Amino acid sequence: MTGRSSLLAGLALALALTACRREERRFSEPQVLVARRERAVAPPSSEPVAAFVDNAWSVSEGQRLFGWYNCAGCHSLAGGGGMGPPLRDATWIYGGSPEEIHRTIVEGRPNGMPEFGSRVPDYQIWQLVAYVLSLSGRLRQDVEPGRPEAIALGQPPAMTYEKKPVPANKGTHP
Amino acid sequence: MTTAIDALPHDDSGSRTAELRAELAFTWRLARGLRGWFSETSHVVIARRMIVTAFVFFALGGVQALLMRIQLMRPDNHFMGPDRYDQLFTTHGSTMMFLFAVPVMQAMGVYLVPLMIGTRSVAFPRLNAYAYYTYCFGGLLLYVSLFTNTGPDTGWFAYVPLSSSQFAPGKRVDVWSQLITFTELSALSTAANLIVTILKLRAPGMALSRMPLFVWAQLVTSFMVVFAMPSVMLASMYLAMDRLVGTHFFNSAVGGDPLLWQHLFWFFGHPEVYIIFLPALGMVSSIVVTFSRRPIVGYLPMVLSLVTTAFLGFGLWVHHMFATGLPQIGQSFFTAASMMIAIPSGVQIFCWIATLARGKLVLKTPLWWVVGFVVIFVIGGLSGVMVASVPIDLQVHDTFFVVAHLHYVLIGGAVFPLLGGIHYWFPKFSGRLLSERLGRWSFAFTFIGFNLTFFPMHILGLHGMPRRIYTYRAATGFGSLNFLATLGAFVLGVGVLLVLVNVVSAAYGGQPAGDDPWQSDTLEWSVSSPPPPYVYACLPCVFGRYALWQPGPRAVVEDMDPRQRQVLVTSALDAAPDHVYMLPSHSMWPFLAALATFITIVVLLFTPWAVPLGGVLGAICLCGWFWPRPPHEPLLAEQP
Amino acid sequence: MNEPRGVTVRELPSYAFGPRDPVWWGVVLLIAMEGTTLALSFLAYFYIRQRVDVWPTTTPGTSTLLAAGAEVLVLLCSVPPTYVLTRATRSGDLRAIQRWMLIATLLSVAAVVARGFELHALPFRWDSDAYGSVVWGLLVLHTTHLGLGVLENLVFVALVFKGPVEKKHLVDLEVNGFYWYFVVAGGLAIAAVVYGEALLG
Amino acid sequence: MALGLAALANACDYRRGALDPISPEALTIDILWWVFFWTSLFVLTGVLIALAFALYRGHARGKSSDTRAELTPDAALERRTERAVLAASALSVVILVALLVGSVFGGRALFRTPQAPLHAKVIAHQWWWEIQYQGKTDSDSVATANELHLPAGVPVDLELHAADVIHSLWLPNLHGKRDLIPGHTSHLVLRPTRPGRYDGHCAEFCGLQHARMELSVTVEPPEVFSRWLTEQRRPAAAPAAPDARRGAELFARGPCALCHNVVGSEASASAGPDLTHVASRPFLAAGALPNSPLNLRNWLSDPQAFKPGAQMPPTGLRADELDDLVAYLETLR
Repeated sequence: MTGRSSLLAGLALALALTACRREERRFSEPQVLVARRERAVAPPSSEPVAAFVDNAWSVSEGQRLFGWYNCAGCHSLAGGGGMGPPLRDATWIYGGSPEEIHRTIVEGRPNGMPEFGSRVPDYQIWQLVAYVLSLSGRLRQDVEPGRPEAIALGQPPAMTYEKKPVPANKGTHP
Repeated sequence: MTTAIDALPHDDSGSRTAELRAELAFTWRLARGLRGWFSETSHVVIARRMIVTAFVFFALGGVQALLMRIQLMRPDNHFMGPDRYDQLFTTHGSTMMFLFAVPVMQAMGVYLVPLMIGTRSVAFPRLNAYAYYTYCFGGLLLYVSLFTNTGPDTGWFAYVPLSSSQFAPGKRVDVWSQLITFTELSALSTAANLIVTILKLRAPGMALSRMPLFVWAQLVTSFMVVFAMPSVMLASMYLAMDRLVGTHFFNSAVGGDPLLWQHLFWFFGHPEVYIIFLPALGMVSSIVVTFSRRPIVGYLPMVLSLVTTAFLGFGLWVHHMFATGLPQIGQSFFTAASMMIAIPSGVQIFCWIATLARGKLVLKTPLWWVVGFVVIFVIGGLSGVMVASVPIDLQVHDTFFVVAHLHYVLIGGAVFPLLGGIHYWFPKFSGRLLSERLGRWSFAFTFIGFNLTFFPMHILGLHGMPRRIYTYRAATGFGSLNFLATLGAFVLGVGVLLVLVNVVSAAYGGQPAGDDPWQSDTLEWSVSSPPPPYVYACLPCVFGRYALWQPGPRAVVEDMDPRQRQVLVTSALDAAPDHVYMLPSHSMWPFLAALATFITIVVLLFTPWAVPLGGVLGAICLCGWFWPRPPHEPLLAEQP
Repeated sequence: MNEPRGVTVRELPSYAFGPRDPVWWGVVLLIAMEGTTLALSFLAYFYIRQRVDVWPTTTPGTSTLLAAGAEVLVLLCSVPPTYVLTRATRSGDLRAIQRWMLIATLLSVAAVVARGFELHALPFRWDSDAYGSVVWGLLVLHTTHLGLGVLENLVFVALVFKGPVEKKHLVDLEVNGFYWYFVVAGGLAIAAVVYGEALLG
Repeated sequence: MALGLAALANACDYRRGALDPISPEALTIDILWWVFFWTSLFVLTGVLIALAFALYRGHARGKSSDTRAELTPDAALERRTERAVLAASALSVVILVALLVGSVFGGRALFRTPQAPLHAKVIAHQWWWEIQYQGKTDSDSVATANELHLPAGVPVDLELHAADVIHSLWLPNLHGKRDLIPGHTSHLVLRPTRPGRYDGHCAEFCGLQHARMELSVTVEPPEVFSRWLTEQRRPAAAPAAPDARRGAELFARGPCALCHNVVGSEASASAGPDLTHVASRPFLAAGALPNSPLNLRNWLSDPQAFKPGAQMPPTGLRADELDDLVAYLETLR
């Protein structure tokens, strides 16, 4: 009985921790990264990765930064590729592990991928990594971003959705 | 418990009555044990649980309000950050609307309506239990989420696109949209239950024109629920689909529109206010009549006012959207409707004041709460007329002025009458009297604290303080009035705490109340306090609007079979006896069905595959719920 | 004035059909709620439509229309058996009830199957655009009504063939038929709006 | 109590928002508001007197006679009471209709649009305001952030857009508010009359930093306004001082230029506010801090301390780098 109830309690605790971690909104550099920078030693590598890829906010921020820092310019908005390689498939030129993606962003790669390490804070790079991982469906389902606003996923729209032109003084107050 | 004097066959001997009561007590006995606790379907028990649960949520919402007031006490306060604050004000609003106000009003209806109309139960006792458990699970979901940092944070109105997956990542808004599903399921079930109860189970002779005003208010409210709540259910379904499976209902890039959300939400959201507030008006009528010792002035205008309010209530949702820039002709229409809805409320206020003036007042605590209600509610109503005007609304919309207005209307218009109602009916619920002295103190604290908290907010709003901000700069000068408001909030908190102290101490050591401590007019005071599970030993017959004040002996329904859970079905308009209806016994299935709903909805937070899962679970529950169990009723002649 | 005397209920029946029955009122209210939801979905459909230039954004193809036509046909065919069934409940003829209950249930299952084909044949997805969303929204909503109808039918089939059939179940059976009419009406309205519009352009 | 509190609030040194109108639009609303206020006060007083009277009368009767309920009250008295209720109801209808007429006419006056010679575009972002004054050519156009300059006495047409979620533009001294909704374009026409500095705020809850989304409105004489506009059109000059030069280099090569734009420099991103004339603005980060070199430095070292959740990340610059950067930004006037 005690075994079962402690199992249940443990399960509940685990669920709660999962939820907390998933939902946390971190507005600045997480402790893990601060410690790493200050001690100038790398902790077990999975530590920073987990803090970002299990967090819906990080993935969502990564999605925003993907547009803001113009990653979309080469890889397209949904990561389908263009000038740069696509990010949605399983093929990785420089390795697809989180750490390798991180290094790719920080250091840049030959033939076009610029280095961002000197311009973008490390935690934002990790957020970008989290988003890139989500593109190929490698994140937990409950932290994956949903459909972004103002962008149609699925089949491309067959037409534009402009509103009918409204005469100048009809409808809204001029 | 069974020694009370209630409506008895007037020519029967005592021994016959005792025998009858013993049989009824056996037939209607409550379920026992832990399993029994989950299978109980007695409306008295369920409604009591629901009232207690609703007040627990009220307390939680109140604590959230105090925390927010502490944060706003001074400019640039660091008591909490925006993330926490957003979760708190969203949960506060959702709790007060969905987990307190609507359920508590319905619960009062579920408890009192069968008693007032002279029947033994609600029409669908199992549905009633289901409604309670879904409501409970919904609240549980919200609060477990809040404590695991998954509290919704986009406001109780969850405007898209702020609540879309792009701007609200994670599961916070999904929790909110499924909370809606829970509370709507519960509210809709209860509304249907109350409507059928009121229309079909009234005591013989209680024609619609003889119904107590509280019952009228519950009837009208329930109809509003039936037509208003589907709107928010649809809206939250669209929102959940946009977030979960990527539909585009609100995505303006491919033909959707964020304003569609606002239309759907407010088409529910405004009637919601009246859904909360009409039952409260019913309580006020009950209290006023009893403590004035006379019939209400203008019964018919009172009823018509309720009905008019219900109709008009559906015609003014756009006044929440004046700032979105809809066409002006339409705006004028909604301004007119929003102002005209003040008329039925005004008529009722005048009728109550006239009744008080022509009555023989007994100034007990419940009546003080009604006095507080009139003062506060009139102020709230008048500021409501202000915000109905488009130009004024454009200034004060989404400012602290509106915060003040809505609290004047909802606390003044619903919580004060409700607390009055609790003071009034507590003797019936528990068999014990509340302390008059504590009652008056709690009223004084609540009344003063309330005005201290919310009146300054009118001024803050006019001077430029928007709503839903977690802090403000010192240079704005908002600090002093905010400090006053925070002070008031604590006074208000003390007032509510005193009510709690009063209730708890009375429940354990209050004076015995007897059946009818206030010499009231309605039937619930003719049964013992608290009422036995079968409520009436013999169902009463009704010959006037004020049943217990009618002179002469009381008539009852004779020869119902005490060995079966029987109620009498009467015709909808004039309550002529029609047939005898058998109620089901207690059952575990409502709880299991609610559990199945809970599981389905929690899984639905994560994957649409919950829908087929829900179908299977639902099918199992449906079979269990409706499958006949011995002893059978009369069977069809030719059986396989 | 006569002194009020008690009321005697010994002669009263233990069940009644139609508006005299509480369950009938319950189902009417259920229909009111689901009907309001459906009506609001239609309003959402027209709201979205008036904001968009070309409507529908994707015209349903032949296979879709065939599946939708089959759906409408099945729904229409299910009306007469339901009517006969409700008549049989009033007369209490168990044989007839069993027979027509079975037929009505088979037709309701067929309606679900046809709906499956219809959804499968739609040339657009729910996440294509707002038109896709609102049409799928309508159809899925109605499919839940259909599903509920089928579930109830199945429970009743089990009951009339297996269980002890009480007299009050006749009332429930009649009410169940009443709900089915609502499901059929909803299906026809959706077909008229979605495909009628598409066909007429 | 109402009056007392209002008087108290007015006595304080206080900004008075909607009650300090400086445009015909805000004045219309202000007048209408006071009409409603005095009418409401009249009604409230009436109801309170009636209530007090009822309690007094009823209480007196309750003490004097027996407490049994009276089922059939005196018919004549009853009729009189009903007539009083009817009269009160009729009076409320009359009052409400009067208020309705006033409100409708007020609304008409509010949106009677003059030809607006000046156009400006307001784009709301999470959580700042982008303002564009369009000129004849692109180089004529001016982009600024969180500050709106308006010439006194000249009608101005604000074209409103939302870049992400719904916001609402509220300039209490100048007009009511108008929502900015993605997918919708709306307009607000203003006629400011009295020069001065006024506050604006986002009024629709728009996420974490809804509280810090202020807009500074400066109404100034037309000639001052056009001088300001000419100033704003000037691209940023390359700085002369060595620290500012280092700062400019840092700005262009470091993190800043990924989001910000400074006309006349290499930085040309559009995600964050345009910083071409940042040093001339009254406050930083949409009202989070007053604009001063010290505040600017603090802000740059850790924006999240002042505006948690804002989309400006900590720059992670060294102290000397921060000094250089501030020196550069202070040249952007």
